[in-house]
Amino acid sequence: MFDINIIRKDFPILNREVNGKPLVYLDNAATSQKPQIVIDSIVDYYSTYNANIHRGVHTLSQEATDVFEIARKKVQKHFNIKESKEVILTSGTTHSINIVANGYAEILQKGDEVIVSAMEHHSNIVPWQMLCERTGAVLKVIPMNSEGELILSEYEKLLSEKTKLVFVNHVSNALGTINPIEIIIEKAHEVNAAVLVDGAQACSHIKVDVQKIDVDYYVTSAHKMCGPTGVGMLYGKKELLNELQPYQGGGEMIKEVTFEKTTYADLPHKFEAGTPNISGGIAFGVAIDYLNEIGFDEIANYENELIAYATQQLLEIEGLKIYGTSQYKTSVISFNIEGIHPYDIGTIVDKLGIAVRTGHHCAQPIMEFYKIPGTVRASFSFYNTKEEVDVLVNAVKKAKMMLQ
Amino acid sequence: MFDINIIRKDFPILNREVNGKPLVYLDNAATSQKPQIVIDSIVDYYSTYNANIHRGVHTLSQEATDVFEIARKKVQKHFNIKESKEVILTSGTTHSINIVANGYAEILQKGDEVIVSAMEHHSNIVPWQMLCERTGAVLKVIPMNSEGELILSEYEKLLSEKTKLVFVNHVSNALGTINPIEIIIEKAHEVNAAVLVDGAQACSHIKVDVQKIDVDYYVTSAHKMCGPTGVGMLYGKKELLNELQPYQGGGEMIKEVTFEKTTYADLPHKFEAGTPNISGGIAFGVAIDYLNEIGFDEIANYENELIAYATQQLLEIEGLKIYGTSQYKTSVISFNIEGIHPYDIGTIVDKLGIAVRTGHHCAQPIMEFYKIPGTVRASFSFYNTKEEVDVLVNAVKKAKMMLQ
Amino acid sequence: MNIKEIQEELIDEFSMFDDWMERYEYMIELGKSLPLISEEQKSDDKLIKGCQSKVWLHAELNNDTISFTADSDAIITKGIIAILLRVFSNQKPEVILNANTDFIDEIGLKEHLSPTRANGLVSMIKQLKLYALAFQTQLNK
Amino acid sequence: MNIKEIQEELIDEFSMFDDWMERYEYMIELGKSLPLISEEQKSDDKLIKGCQSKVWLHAELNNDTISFTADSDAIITKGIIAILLRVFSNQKPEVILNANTDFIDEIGLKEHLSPTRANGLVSMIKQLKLYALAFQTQLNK
Ligand SMILES: Cc1ncc(COP(=O)(O)O)c(C=O)c1O
Ligand SMILES: Cc1ncc(COP(=O)(O)O)c(C=O)c1O
Repeated sequence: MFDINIIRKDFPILNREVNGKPLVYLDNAATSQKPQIVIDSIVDYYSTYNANIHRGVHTLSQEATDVFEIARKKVQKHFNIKESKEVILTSGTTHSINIVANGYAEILQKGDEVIVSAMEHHSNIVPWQMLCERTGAVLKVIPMNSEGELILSEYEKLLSEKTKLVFVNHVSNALGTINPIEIIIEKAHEVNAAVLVDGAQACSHIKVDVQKIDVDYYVTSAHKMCGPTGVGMLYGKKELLNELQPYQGGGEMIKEVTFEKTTYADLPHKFEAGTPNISGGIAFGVAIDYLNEIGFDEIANYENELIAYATQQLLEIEGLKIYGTSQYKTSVISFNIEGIHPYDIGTIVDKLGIAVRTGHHCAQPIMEFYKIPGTVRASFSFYNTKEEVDVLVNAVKKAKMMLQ
Repeated sequence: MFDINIIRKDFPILNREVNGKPLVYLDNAATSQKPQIVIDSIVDYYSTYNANIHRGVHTLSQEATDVFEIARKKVQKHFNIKESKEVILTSGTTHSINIVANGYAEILQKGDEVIVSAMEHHSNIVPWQMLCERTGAVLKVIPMNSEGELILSEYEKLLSEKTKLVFVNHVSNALGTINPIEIIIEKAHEVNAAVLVDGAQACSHIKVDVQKIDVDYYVTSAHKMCGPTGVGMLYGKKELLNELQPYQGGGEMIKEVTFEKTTYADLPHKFEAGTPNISGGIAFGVAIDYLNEIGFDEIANYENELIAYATQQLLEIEGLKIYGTSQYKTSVISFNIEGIHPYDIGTIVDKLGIAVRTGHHCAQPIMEFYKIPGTVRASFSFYNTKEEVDVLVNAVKKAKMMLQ
Repeated sequence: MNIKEIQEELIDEFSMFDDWMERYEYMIELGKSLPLISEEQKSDDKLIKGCQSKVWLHAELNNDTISFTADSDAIITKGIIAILLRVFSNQKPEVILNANTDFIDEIGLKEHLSPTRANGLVSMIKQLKLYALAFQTQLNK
Repeated sequence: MNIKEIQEELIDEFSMFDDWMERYEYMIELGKSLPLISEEQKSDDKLIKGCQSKVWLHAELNNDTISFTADSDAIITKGIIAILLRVFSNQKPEVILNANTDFIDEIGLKEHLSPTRANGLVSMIKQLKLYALAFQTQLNK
């Protein structure tokens, strides 16, 4: 059963005060907090079986390797990935996307087209711009409407024989929109384009079945899923990953090295050069277990109620406008109050113990679309409460009073 | 004062048993163990001020940013780096080297030459091979002698107007040799070539002053310096780093993003795309403090005595041959016993609680040079003891008896 | 009043407030009275980097003192600028260069002083001092 | 003896030893008696990947059973191979395919059974079974 009081006890940081007030952490889209069990797994690793992994004959190395590879299997299972070698453990979403973008440098031809959505995080824009510069491929943009939804009819017009890749986020970090990735994937496959879905914002709210949605690449970061910083996932279909050139050269990713010729290792190692974030990978696995123990259905139910309540309460404030009003949304509320700069609101509510994010949220094209300098973004998690929503709403009212 | 008994208490893992015997950890060249204070800093971060850094207005984000940036300053001070923006926090040595190698893709011309040493780790070979493939530059190799020392007269012959880059490790992970990097740098600068020094093996033993040795790029991993996995450093001279194209695209590393044009952020952010390993960076700073508190002179004195003793004791075993016999060495002893495969020795001594590494140590060209399948490598740290050396020597003798 | 006295005056004024809200409200008031930079001077080269809000800063030499005008699109930032300008505007370059900024801590705005803070207070101070340096060089020619 | 009986026999033999040293010494002895693969068959296509030591494995069909020969440059690995071959060699393909490998755990060599272990025991078993599958397909034609 979902008991918020028990859950909150799992997160040591929630006991903390900020500026003399109890912390109200509503910056979950930037990074999630970590339950004790995840923290403990890191301590346990460093205190009892820390060793470099793979190729080590000694017991410690064997234990660390086994636990690390079990973590890979947990990731595999969670996303219903066919084979564990299709799970590349990276240092985060950004790294994952760059591996794929670099992989296509030798595949794309001048004049090929790649499609991005209008509501991407910079991490899912810049690597592709760099790729286009390197290859002469052309970047096309799926436009969005004022609700913050992709216009699928326009997307279909962009698709053609020339399209080689489509990359789109599953959930927008700046708007909260859940994109219709199944349709996007289906349409892309009709012209034989591969699709990369950036799941950084989705994975703490939605359990993804990569085989069911038939996505070609799916990427995410552990730190947004109750896991540690510095680790993430790249899922890719085996046949596709095998075709990509490696991104980083180094230890682990080779079969044989001579100065004349080097051959690369098989998946997943081909993309895992160097000593990985071992403690991070292990703790990522623990975080996934933790979330599944709570249950993604329970999480979604609880969060949806919370966000509905918060939306309703916030909209009662005069002059407050929410950006991202699709009916398909997760736990992000991005807003502004007329005549007030988001930075000012963020500063005042922080004084009241509330952590929200302000600014462009690494999604400048969205801000340009709405012609605003940024927004205040409150992003919710399953460990937040209605009482916290009330604290936020009161704080925003107070800020409005002070600032107008 | 250097008191080994007090120091050993700092490392919780040293209490552990392996196969019923007290752990004797002699795989320090693969990764070091972590003192409690480093582990605590990770716990403290996740339990009290975990937040995504940079651009966050709220208190938690501000605290995390401050501590992360203080860690950068600690790295800066430790290596005597001129400006903190010359410190790029990466996910490890391998990542650091790849940033530089990729950076030169737009700079090198066909026919330019780059020089590598014969005793590099794969991480300092493969990225350059990939670069040469991309640019048409030519890879030259500084040969070594049978003691495991680079032949400097040959190096000088390789240098010419065509030489653009030289990359060499400070200490060889497979042999322990300390390379004469000052001379290598000086000679390279005479032909205006830049030098990258791979300090992964050196930094836990030697305190490096990058300005004094006038190195152009210096890289290392935290996990070999009592710090956590998944974080490392790239130092580069500002003027040089400014010329390199960015490696990863994403959040943090941009100034402005539109779909038409993206401009990159200033150093260090240009090379730090995405959410970094925040806890890792912070703990790296703590590890550096810890090492400095013990003192690098004290560490070197103690370790040198230890390795001299171990060398002498091991050489008393008949048929045992040490690879890497330069007088300039740190805490690595690579050896074989005539007629016995290193894997067999590693397996037997593991049964006796001893962690050594066996195999090619990610340095296949060295194994090819000596025409051996690999070595047994015992690598020492300041928390090892003479008693542990005795345990190792006895175990090797026992293994020899069983295996011959 | 010399620069030290202005700082003391500010510390005095802010010491009357019991809590952060009153302090911020006063700062916001000060922001509203900021001597505004003219619209045509709000060009990109007057923009200070490293701020989440936009900050324009303009400087002019009047005889041997520098007068600053500035603006921001965020009101709290404007308040901070107003405080800075009250201290630094109409001072001689060398006075500006030698001034320290401990008073910001003393008036209870320490949280804005972190070099990593997105409001760019530290960048602003740096920029003020850069102007002072430039004009000093010019005067000494 | 059928494959189950051979496994029982091995478990019996190893159960006589009190500690790992005796077990390893016996395994090394077994390794020395390994029916060696001929030198010309130690080609790269006979090499099993994923081992720190080199392992060559060769298979031949004799009537309806498969006989394996093998070698390694490491003696402990040879011992493991010897044990495997005693169980798997001269068996019918379907017997090999259906055999489980729990006996390795029971004779006290569990530590070698991890899929990530650099000795490649798991790769070896996989390769044995691949051969069995190939020959089975051939026989069924
Ligand atoms: C000399 C040397 N270079 C590079 C590396 C690679 O370091 P990492 O695996 O931390 O990226 C190592 C680590 O084994 C090393 O010893
Ligand atoms: C939608 C989206 N994509 C990508 C990223 C980048 O993730 P990371 O910074 O962990 O690499 C984020 C994180 O802010 C995100 O929200």
